[in-house]
Amino acid sequence: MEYFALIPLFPGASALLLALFGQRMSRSVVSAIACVSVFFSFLISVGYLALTLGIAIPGFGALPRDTGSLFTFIDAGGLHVDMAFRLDSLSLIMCLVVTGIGFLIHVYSTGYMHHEPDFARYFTYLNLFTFSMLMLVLGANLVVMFIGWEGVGLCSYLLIGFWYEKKSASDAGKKAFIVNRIGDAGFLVGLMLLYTNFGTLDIQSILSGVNEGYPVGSHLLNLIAVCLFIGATGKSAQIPLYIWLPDAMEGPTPVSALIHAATMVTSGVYMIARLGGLYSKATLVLVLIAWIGALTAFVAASIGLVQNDIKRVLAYSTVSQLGYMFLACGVAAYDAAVFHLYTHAFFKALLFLGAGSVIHAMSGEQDIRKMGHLSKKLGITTWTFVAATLAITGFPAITSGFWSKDLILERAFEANLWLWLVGIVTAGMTSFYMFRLVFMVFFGQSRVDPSVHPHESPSSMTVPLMLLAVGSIAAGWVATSLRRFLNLSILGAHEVGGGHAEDAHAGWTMEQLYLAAAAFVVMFVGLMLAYHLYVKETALPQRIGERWPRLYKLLFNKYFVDEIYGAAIVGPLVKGSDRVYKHFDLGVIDRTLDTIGAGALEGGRIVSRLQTGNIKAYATYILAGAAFLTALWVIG
Amino acid sequence: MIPLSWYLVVSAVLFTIGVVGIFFRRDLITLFMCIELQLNGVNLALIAFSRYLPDISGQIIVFFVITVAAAEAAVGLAIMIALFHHKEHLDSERVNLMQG
Amino acid sequence: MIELLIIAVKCLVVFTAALLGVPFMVWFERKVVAHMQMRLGPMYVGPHGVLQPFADAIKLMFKEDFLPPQANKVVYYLAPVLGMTTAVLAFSVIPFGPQTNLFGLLKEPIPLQVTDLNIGLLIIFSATAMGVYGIVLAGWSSNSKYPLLGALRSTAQMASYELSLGLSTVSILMLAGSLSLNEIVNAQAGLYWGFIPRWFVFQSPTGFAAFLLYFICGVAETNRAPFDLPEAETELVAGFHTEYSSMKFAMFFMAEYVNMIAVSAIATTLFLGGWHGWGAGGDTSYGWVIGLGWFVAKVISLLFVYVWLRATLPRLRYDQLMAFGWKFLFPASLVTILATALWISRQVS
Amino acid sequence: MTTVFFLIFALTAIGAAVAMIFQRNPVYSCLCLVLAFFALAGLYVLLGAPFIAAIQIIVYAGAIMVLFLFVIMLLNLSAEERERPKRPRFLPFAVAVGGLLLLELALVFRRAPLLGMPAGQSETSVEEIGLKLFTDYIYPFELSSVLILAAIIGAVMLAKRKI
Repeated sequence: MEYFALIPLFPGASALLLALFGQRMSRSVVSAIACVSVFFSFLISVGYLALTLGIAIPGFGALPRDTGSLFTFIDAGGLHVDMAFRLDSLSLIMCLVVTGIGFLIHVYSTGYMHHEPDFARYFTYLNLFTFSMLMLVLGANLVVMFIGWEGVGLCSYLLIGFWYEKKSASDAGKKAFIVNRIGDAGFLVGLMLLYTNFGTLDIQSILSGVNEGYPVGSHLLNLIAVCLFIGATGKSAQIPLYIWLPDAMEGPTPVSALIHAATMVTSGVYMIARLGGLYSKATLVLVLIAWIGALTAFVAASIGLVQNDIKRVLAYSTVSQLGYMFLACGVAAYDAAVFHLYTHAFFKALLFLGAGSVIHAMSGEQDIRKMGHLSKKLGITTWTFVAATLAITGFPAITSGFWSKDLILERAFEANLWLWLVGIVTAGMTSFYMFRLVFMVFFGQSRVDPSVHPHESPSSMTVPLMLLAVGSIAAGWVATSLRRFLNLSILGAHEVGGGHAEDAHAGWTMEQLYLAAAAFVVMFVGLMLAYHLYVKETALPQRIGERWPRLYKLLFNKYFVDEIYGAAIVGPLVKGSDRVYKHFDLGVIDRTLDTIGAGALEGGRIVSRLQTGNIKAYATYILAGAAFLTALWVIG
Repeated sequence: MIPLSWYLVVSAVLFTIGVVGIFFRRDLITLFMCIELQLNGVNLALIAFSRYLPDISGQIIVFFVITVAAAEAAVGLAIMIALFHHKEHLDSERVNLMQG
Repeated sequence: MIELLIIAVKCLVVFTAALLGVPFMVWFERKVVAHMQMRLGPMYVGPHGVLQPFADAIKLMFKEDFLPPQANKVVYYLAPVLGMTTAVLAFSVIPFGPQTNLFGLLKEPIPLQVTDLNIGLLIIFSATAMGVYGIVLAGWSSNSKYPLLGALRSTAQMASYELSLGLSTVSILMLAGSLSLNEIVNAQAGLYWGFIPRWFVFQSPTGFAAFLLYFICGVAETNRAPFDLPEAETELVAGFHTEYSSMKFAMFFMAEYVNMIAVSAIATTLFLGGWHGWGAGGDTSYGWVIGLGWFVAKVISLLFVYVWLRATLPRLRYDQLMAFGWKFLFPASLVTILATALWISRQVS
Repeated sequence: MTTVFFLIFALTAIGAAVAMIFQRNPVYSCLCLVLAFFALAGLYVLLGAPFIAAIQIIVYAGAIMVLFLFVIMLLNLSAEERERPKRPRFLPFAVAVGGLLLLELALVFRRAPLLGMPAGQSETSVEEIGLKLFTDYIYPFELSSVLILAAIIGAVMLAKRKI
């Protein structure tokens, strides 16, 4: 019995239950069902983790574990797809992140969404998302993974547009959905290429096929890899498809925390890590991934410098951090990428939830210029938020972000100096805008509207904050063993013990120390700069903005990317579609169909003259037919 | 001894008379009678075959044909009565309610 | 050749007998009804008026033969002939007595039956079924309102009662296992415990019910009281034969009485053991006389019941008649069949 | 002897059938058809099927045709209306197709093997038919009862103006 097949089942069943009967349940029942189902999944994941750590639990065996075919999902021609799950170290870590953080966010949501009238619908979507994400993570073949991939996209759309009465929210939902579709098209093409060349979509078979039959740098692998990567850029908000993520902040804040920070947006990274064996041989694409990651990290961070909406800053920081992960993927440091994914899940979830707490306290206000000095009123929120900020900025030694980000920079340095340079500059900018946020929201002078009376959030919100704060700090302490554990899956068992997995064990080299020091210096500079600008001399930022108005405008307007897309892609597309609609749809398709319809009508009118209603006419037809048939028989 | 074909010829002639009658006559009752005549033409062929093959099944089929004809007559005449109440005539060429 | 001659003679004898039965029946009816009504009935023509029917016949023959002006001539003439023919037809298959060589007149014994067909009963039904044509055509061809209404009534009535009539005889078929009237009669030979005859009336518990049903239907089929709706004087003048006069009327009149005799004869054959009775002559040379005697006696008893009914019961209303036929007789005869089947299956097992 | 009877019955049947379609008066048509049915019953007897012959007379002549006659009288249908010009729209077609059909049937029968009457074949008894009907043809038999029930209900529904 493979109990881990139950992991996606619990949230799925819960989603079904809530979808069917949620409207008639009380809020406490809805939240209980939603939270408990995810918690069960988390417990099972923990059970498997415990097993892996050497604690035997009856019924749980060693990793990796395959369910085999639960049932045949598709059997058409040569295509045979089973519903099958695979649990190895990589997917186990992902499961833990999704269910663990997911559970905390569910609990948080019960407090945050308490006044929401459509309570059951929200939790239906949230559970459905958890289910889809777990399908994505656990899928033993790419079709199951793709189901989850599309499922999380759907849930993302539904949750961004949760307040669909608001036009900006429904627009943002549509934007996310459409942009994701573009990426998914690439992903699908990749799947088809894989199927035509490997004859299967089972991940393990593909990886062993790649391992045996293809040289490093093979064109086919490059092609497949780039197609799948296009899917990843859509899902994980990388250049050029990152534009939907900042807008996704229109959804409820816990959704932003779960979907658009901790889990779904990392699925691209997960996918590349899962297919690491394939990507390692697609050398050309790796370089592309590395540069796109680095560029995304830089661009997003630079935009984040000047944003004033608390959630938008966090959104750009998410994009930026995802860029780091792709940078790591690009230098084939999949373990580092997933490690950063893992730590990032804690502190970014925490940041969003903290922001949610702030927004909750400010009665919906999101502009940081109208905040300040909230540390007095929101003690727990402040300190947890600061902890998360330290983690994301990579405060040395004690925070989880330090370990993961440092690892990425170190790998980047090994691969390419320029990549490292971009990364380190981005780290500085991250430090600056994050501390800018902290100082503007929690410290300095209060700019709060007198009519607003901030108050600390209920315990259902603060408890998850505190738990996540602990995680944000402590999650990095297991770096070495975690990476070794991850490499079991990513590199395959035979490679563990050699290569990079070993060096962390061997202690710090001088080079690593220098790199860490450089990162710290950059972070510290960012911190001090933020302190100076937003606590000491608060008028200065204004002047800087006026000093370089063009740069400020460029950054503030996010490099005008939306406008460029609008002018370059959306506009022509709309115009072209309109033209196609007018000329092709109306002119060709509609006219063809109209002609066919009119022809049928006219034909019917002609034929219906045969239907005279006169019995004798009918008898004539019958008789003629009988005579004809008899004649045929006589002649034949 | 009478050969089978004699019976078949009579059968065919009766059937054909029924067919011609359908075109020749106008009122529905007579048309209906022509149909009965056609049925009987077929019945004769069936009985003749049943005798000459020999296979009793032919007679059974005729038995069923007569049964069905009785049912058909009941319903058909009921329709005609209803139609007559509605139209005051039974002229087949003036009854074209089903005209397309 | 001799066979053909014998058949011809038989036909002639039966036909004459049937026709001669009519005047007797007319006289019998008038006398019985009269006595039941405390009257004397015809007394002047012949002793106790026995010759009265012949006087009536002579009167009818000399009456004006009237043809209604708008009448449909061919059919008008055809109708009474049809009625008479179908009435007599039934006698062609009824066995009147055992085989005989007529006191040694013939070398081979002949059956006292015109012909013994193995579908004899069906022939009778055919004749009954055709009987309706005479009435219908008479009513229609007179081109007159009352006859037409009378004819329509009688068509509906006869078609309705014919069903129950046929069904009531099915139990006899099941008991006898044959459609041949000769075999049916033979199946009723003998006595139970030396004194109860093995007639079908006594052979099964359902026999008597079937007999009653048959006789009621028979009365209705012959349009006799209390089912004489087609000729209800008070409503339809004289029904379908209102416009008929003289010999043509006489033929309808005769047909009705022949039909009564036929129904009684069939009932005798099917239910009352035909010519079997106590102390029939067996193989003796005069046995056929006794058998014939039994047969005639039974028929006359049934005819007496006919007259008795007429003298006793009032006429039914038309809707009562239909309701009685469809809602009582029809289901009852079905139940009788079912009961007979159960009875037979119990006997067999 | 049989041949004579055959000729009598066959010619009567055909003659009555022809008369039926040429009679203007529906009552005469009906009577002609009855006559044709009688002749056919005679043919059935010649073919050794007395049971079917009896059924033919009882059901066809005695019930179905009476029903026809009944309806004709009930609706008081006289001869076809004479004032309307007779438009033999279908008459040429009728003759052509009828002739064609007859020709075709003749061809077919000419091709059929000329079976002689099998020797020693007596007429079919009612018992045989009954056995066959209640064994091999039991399902059609039961089905026909359903058909008749449906016909009864249908006829009542149609003919009654108010249930």
